[in-house]
Amino acid sequence: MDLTVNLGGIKLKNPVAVASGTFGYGFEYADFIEPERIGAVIVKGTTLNPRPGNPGPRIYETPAAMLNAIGLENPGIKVFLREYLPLLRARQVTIIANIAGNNMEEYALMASMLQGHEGIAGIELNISCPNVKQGGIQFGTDPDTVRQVVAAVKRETTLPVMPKLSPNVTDIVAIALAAAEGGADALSMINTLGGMAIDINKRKPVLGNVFGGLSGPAIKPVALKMIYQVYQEVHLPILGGGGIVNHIDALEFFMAGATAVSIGTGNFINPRLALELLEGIEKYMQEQGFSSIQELVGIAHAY
Amino acid sequence: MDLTVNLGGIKLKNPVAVASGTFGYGFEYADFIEPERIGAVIVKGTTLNPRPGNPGPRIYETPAAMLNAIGLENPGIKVFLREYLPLLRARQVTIIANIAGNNMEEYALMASMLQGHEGIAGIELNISCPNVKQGGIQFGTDPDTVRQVVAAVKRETTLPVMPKLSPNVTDIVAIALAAAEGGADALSMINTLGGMAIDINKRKPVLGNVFGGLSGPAIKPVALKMIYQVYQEVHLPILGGGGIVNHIDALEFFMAGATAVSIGTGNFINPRLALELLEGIEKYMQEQGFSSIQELVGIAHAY
Amino acid sequence: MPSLEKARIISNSKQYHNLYIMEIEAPQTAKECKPGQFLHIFTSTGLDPLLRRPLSLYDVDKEAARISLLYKVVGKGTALLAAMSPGEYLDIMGPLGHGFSLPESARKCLLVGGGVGMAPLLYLARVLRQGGNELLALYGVGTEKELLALERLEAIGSQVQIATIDGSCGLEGPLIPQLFSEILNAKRIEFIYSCGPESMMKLWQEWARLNRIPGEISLEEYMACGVGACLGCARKLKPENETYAKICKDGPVFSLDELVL
Amino acid sequence: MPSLEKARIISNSKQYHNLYIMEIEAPQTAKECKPGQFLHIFTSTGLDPLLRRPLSLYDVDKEAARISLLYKVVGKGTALLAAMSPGEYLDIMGPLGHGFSLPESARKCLLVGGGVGMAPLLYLARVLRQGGNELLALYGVGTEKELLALERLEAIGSQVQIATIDGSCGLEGPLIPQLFSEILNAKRIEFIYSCGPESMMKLWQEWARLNRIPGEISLEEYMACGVGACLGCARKLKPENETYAKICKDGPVFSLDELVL
Ligand SMILES: Cc1cc2nc3c(=O)[nH]c(=O)nc-3n(C[C@H](O)[C@H](O)[C@H](O)COP(=O)(O)OP(=O)(O)OC[C@H]3O[C@@H](n4cnc5c(N)ncnc54)[C@H](O)[C@@H]3O)c2cc1C
Ligand SMILES: Cc1cc2nc3c(=O)[nH]c(=O)nc-3n(C[C@H](O)[C@H](O)[C@H](O)COP(=O)(O)OP(=O)(O)OC[C@H]3O[C@@H](n4cnc5c(N)ncnc54)[C@H](O)[C@@H]3O)c2cc1C
Ligand SMILES: Cc1cc2nc3c(=O)[nH]c(=O)nc-3n(C[C@H](O)[C@H](O)[C@H](O)COP(=O)(O)O)c2cc1C
Ligand SMILES: Cc1cc2nc3c(=O)[nH]c(=O)nc-3n(C[C@H](O)[C@H](O)[C@H](O)COP(=O)(O)O)c2cc1C
Ligand code: FES
Ligand code: FES
Repeated sequence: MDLTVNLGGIKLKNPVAVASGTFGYGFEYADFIEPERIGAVIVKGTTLNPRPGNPGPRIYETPAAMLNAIGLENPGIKVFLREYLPLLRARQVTIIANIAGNNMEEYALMASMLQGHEGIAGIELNISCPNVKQGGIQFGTDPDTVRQVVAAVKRETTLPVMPKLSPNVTDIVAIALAAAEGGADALSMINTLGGMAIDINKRKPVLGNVFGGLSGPAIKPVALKMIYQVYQEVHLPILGGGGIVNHIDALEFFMAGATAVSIGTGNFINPRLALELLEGIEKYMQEQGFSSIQELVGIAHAY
Repeated sequence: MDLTVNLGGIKLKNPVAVASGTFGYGFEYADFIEPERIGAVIVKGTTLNPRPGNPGPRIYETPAAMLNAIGLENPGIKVFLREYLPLLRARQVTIIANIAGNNMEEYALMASMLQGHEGIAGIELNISCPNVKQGGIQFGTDPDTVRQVVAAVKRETTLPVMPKLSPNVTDIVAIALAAAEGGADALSMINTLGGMAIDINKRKPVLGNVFGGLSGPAIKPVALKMIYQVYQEVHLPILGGGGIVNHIDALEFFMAGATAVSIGTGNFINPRLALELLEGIEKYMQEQGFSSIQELVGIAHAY
Repeated sequence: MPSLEKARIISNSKQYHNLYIMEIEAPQTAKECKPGQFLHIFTSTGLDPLLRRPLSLYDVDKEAARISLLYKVVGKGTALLAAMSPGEYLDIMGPLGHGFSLPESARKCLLVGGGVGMAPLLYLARVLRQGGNELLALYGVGTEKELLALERLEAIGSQVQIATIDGSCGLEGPLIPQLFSEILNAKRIEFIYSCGPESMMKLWQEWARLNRIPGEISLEEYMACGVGACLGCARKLKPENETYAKICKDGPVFSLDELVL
Repeated sequence: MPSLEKARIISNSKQYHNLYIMEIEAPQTAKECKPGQFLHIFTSTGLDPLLRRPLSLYDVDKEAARISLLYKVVGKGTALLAAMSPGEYLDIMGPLGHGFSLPESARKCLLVGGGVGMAPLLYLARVLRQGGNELLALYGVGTEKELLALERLEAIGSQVQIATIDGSCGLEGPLIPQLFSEILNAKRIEFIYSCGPESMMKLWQEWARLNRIPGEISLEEYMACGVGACLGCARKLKPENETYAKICKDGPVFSLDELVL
């Protein structure tokens, strides 16, 4: 059975990735799952300079979901390249870097800094982080800006570039088309939905950052719709995710049009989920007579 | 304790309403709850002409939520006025009509048809229904259109007008401001999020209409954020809802900035929820020393 | 009048594989029950699963204020139901819907129940017998052990004919008219009631039409409100109809001649 | 090495009001446990509640491969835990986190546990006693019946002094240093371990600082991953720090001098 996928030039040994920010730098969960067996580990969002992140509380559970406002805590791209990348490379983990800039120049600069480093399979462009004041989501909500930032990054790198789209937009297809025009090799969909919670005892917002990003099973229907819509209009492979917690969820994403899937919040529930998902997908394919994962992609459009 | 609220001219005996489309025409649940005791019954969305609605399946459960694609099945505004309104009026139910047009003219025409009918406390303008091909959501995603449709309706009626906003937009504040400019008396927030589900056995979308609207607890964080944002920028009272299933949820909405709350999907779980919620709110107010519900509105902004 | 009630669970146990019978004590609800109606049940311990689940009245003892449910575990909601213990309380809403019609004078009735489709037919059988009707029940399941309603059907005084897919009891094969042509020809059936897979009921509808026998069947759709408020459980009964019936309120029982399966 | 395990529940019962003790059999996990670490537990029967819940190791019997948990029902997750029965399996992940440090040579240790804050201190007491340390445990609760760990503490050979808010046992009042000044002056405490409400621990931190006694305390934050991957359980240990500690990985136990409460 063929489980490898080509995500616009990003070669994955299998179609199940773990999403940025939910799997640290690949080793935090190493007691529970071998990171090199996962289709791809998308590392925590990296910025040019180190960021301390937001004051707490940073996370909060909501019905079938969670809010997070980490605020892109990370040690900066230099530390990533110097300290984390070699460890991951040594263990032959398929690594996708995730970068977020404060402006176009920072995106471009980071892309050029990643260039030439062995072991990075591709770049996920975080233009959709709802939890930082500067950078992040405002890059992902205007088609012109999306096109420009993707193009700016593409100019600096030969690595496949995959912008990560925000669901907090009126017209996801317009954003996806702009990303394609900018030269995107693939699309990552979706990042978190904007949300918040209020502590009625303290009579104030729960999160230190007031607003946060909603992830987990609750958002799955939103993710599926956006992927389904984009699959029909944009000819780019999609890394689909949002609320996946079992292989049936994953199959929904493939059928909606995702070439590969990513697990975020699901890792917190079950750190071995990526591998269990894979088993479930293989079993389904065997039983239903599919020989390549590609045959499943977008199959729900054919009805 | 003062539980009455004034929602931009819509006078409610208490701040808990039941949301359009989830409570029929007010009598379907009458064996379980007295509709006249509810703050307001917002009746099923009404169109100018009768509509059969979408083919099934029309609903589907998702994690802590449900999808619906009813497609505005309704007998048309004339039947509403002739058959349902008198029954509701006779029982002194506080009624808010909910109207959806195929174009501006239809909205205006329906507003003029409602004019002068005793017993209607206000009009909720459905400019956010995701489940119909024409009309509905496209009126709610562009600020100019929102301003125009609200203005067109206002010209035809002396009743308070409350547009119901769609969360499927990049900038909810811009939409709310446009509604205010158009002359809205209050805002209803939020309608359902766009979503879908796929039946992996049939390998096709579950819903007959492919896409549907996501409602229920899962969407509460999204609703709270949008209400919180709009409360800060727009000086109109807000009818807040989205995922409310208990009085703690309701208190979150008041604290975020809602003047009154609406229950949608929650009615399906507990048909008596509107009254139980009210009890819970009263108890909280007593214990915490609030004498009017107004004191709670927006309190989370003061932290 | 239907009501909301917290019904005490008397017993709840696995009968075979994924088939369970639960008995509850529901004073307010039991006295209102009619065959073919259903209860709308909150099974969750959180907000997932979220909605109530409809289950038919399998059996009702109005004197004892008890209701029995026969259910098959197919997903989250029924699995949670199966995990409940005697002494716990079940959040029920009902009885809901429009049940089977009962004849004014005694008739020869045919009951055709496939699998858990027998659930609404047992209580119907009980009430029909109380009305002096003569009953023939055709009961089709996969294997003998699934014949949970058999004893009660016989005790009620219904004649029962069985079909099992694996031939472990009665005739071997699916519950289709051909399999029972002998006994059907012998009896002069005046009315047919059926519940089960739609593909099966379709064959019986054709049979009834051929033999000019009126009848009723019970349908299912995914439900939210259960009372006609959400318009979710819509179903076009005939392709040419303009409007959609609501299974929860206009049904779940429909007359055979008002619908095309 | 921590692991994922389905641990069989041996017992799970209400001790008083909303306080429960559960004992589980967890062969893989038990042998790795150190005092102060925690288990990350999936309590849900669906997707709400969604995330695992952290609970301290209350007691561990490595020979029998058993772990005890002491927990207070405060919300959905703990309520579901309380509803579980012996024989069922609990989905645990652990042991996680950085536990209490154990002295190289025997010391006079003070344990200060407020309410369920005693949970991580009992197993610590057991291990400290095995190392020959002398223990004084100050145990503060609302009322006598909440003193669940008392018997075990005494059996382990710890001296125990009690404070109850309602005066039903021991001294009357909150668990603050002033209340125990006599015995504290008599003993020459060399190290303090504490867990409980932060307002309480703050007072003990001040006391320790005044008396130049080193110590450690266990902190809580809402957690998602439990292993340092999500950066959710962040806490600035001192206002002047640039970075945030992660309670799950850098803690839950921290040295008293590295943080300002
Ligand atoms: C009026 C009525 C009476 C019923 N009586 C009985 C009964 O007596 N005994 C019994 O075992 N079952 C009965 N059913 C079916 C029962 O309601 C479903 O099996 C149950 O709701 C499934 O819930 P779940 O959470 O276990 O499964 P889910 O996880 O919700 O779904 C599992 C599968 O069941 C399907 N399903 C879910 N709800 C329904 C539904 N309402 N109708 C049809 N399919 C559904 C789903 O699409 C899915 O394929 C009845 C249904 C209706 C509408
Ligand atoms: C390392 C660690 C060890 C712990 N050990 C124990 C223990 O041994 N016994 C025990 O009874 N409790 C312990 N707790 C606290 C326990 O994790 C929470 O009480 C529990 O997660 C609440 O879950 P719930 O679903 O019942 O409540 P929820 O419905 O989630 O929330 C109820 C209340 O508890 C708060 N809460 C939820 N999770 C946490 C958390 N992780 N930390 C602090 N507050 C929280 C919520 O904000 C809310 O106010 C520990 C916490 C941590 C971080
Ligand atoms: C705690 C947390 C941290 C996250 N950090 C990042 C990040 O740094 N960069 C990024 O692009 N996405 C980040 N995300 C978004 C996830 O990668 C993922 O897109 C989102 O959670 C939706 O998927 P899920 O529902 O499977 O979690 C984060 C999500 C969570 C829950
Ligand atoms: C079955 C169903 C039908 C609905 N029909 C309408 C409608 O006709 N008009 C409308 O404005 N909103 C309609 N809505 C949206 C609800 O009024 C409400 O705004 C939404 O469900 C969010 O609230 P909730 O999460 O409490 O359900 C419908 C929702 C559901 C679930
Ligand atoms: S379930 Fe709501 S109308 Fe039938
Ligand atoms: S809970 Fe994820 S970093 Fe601590």
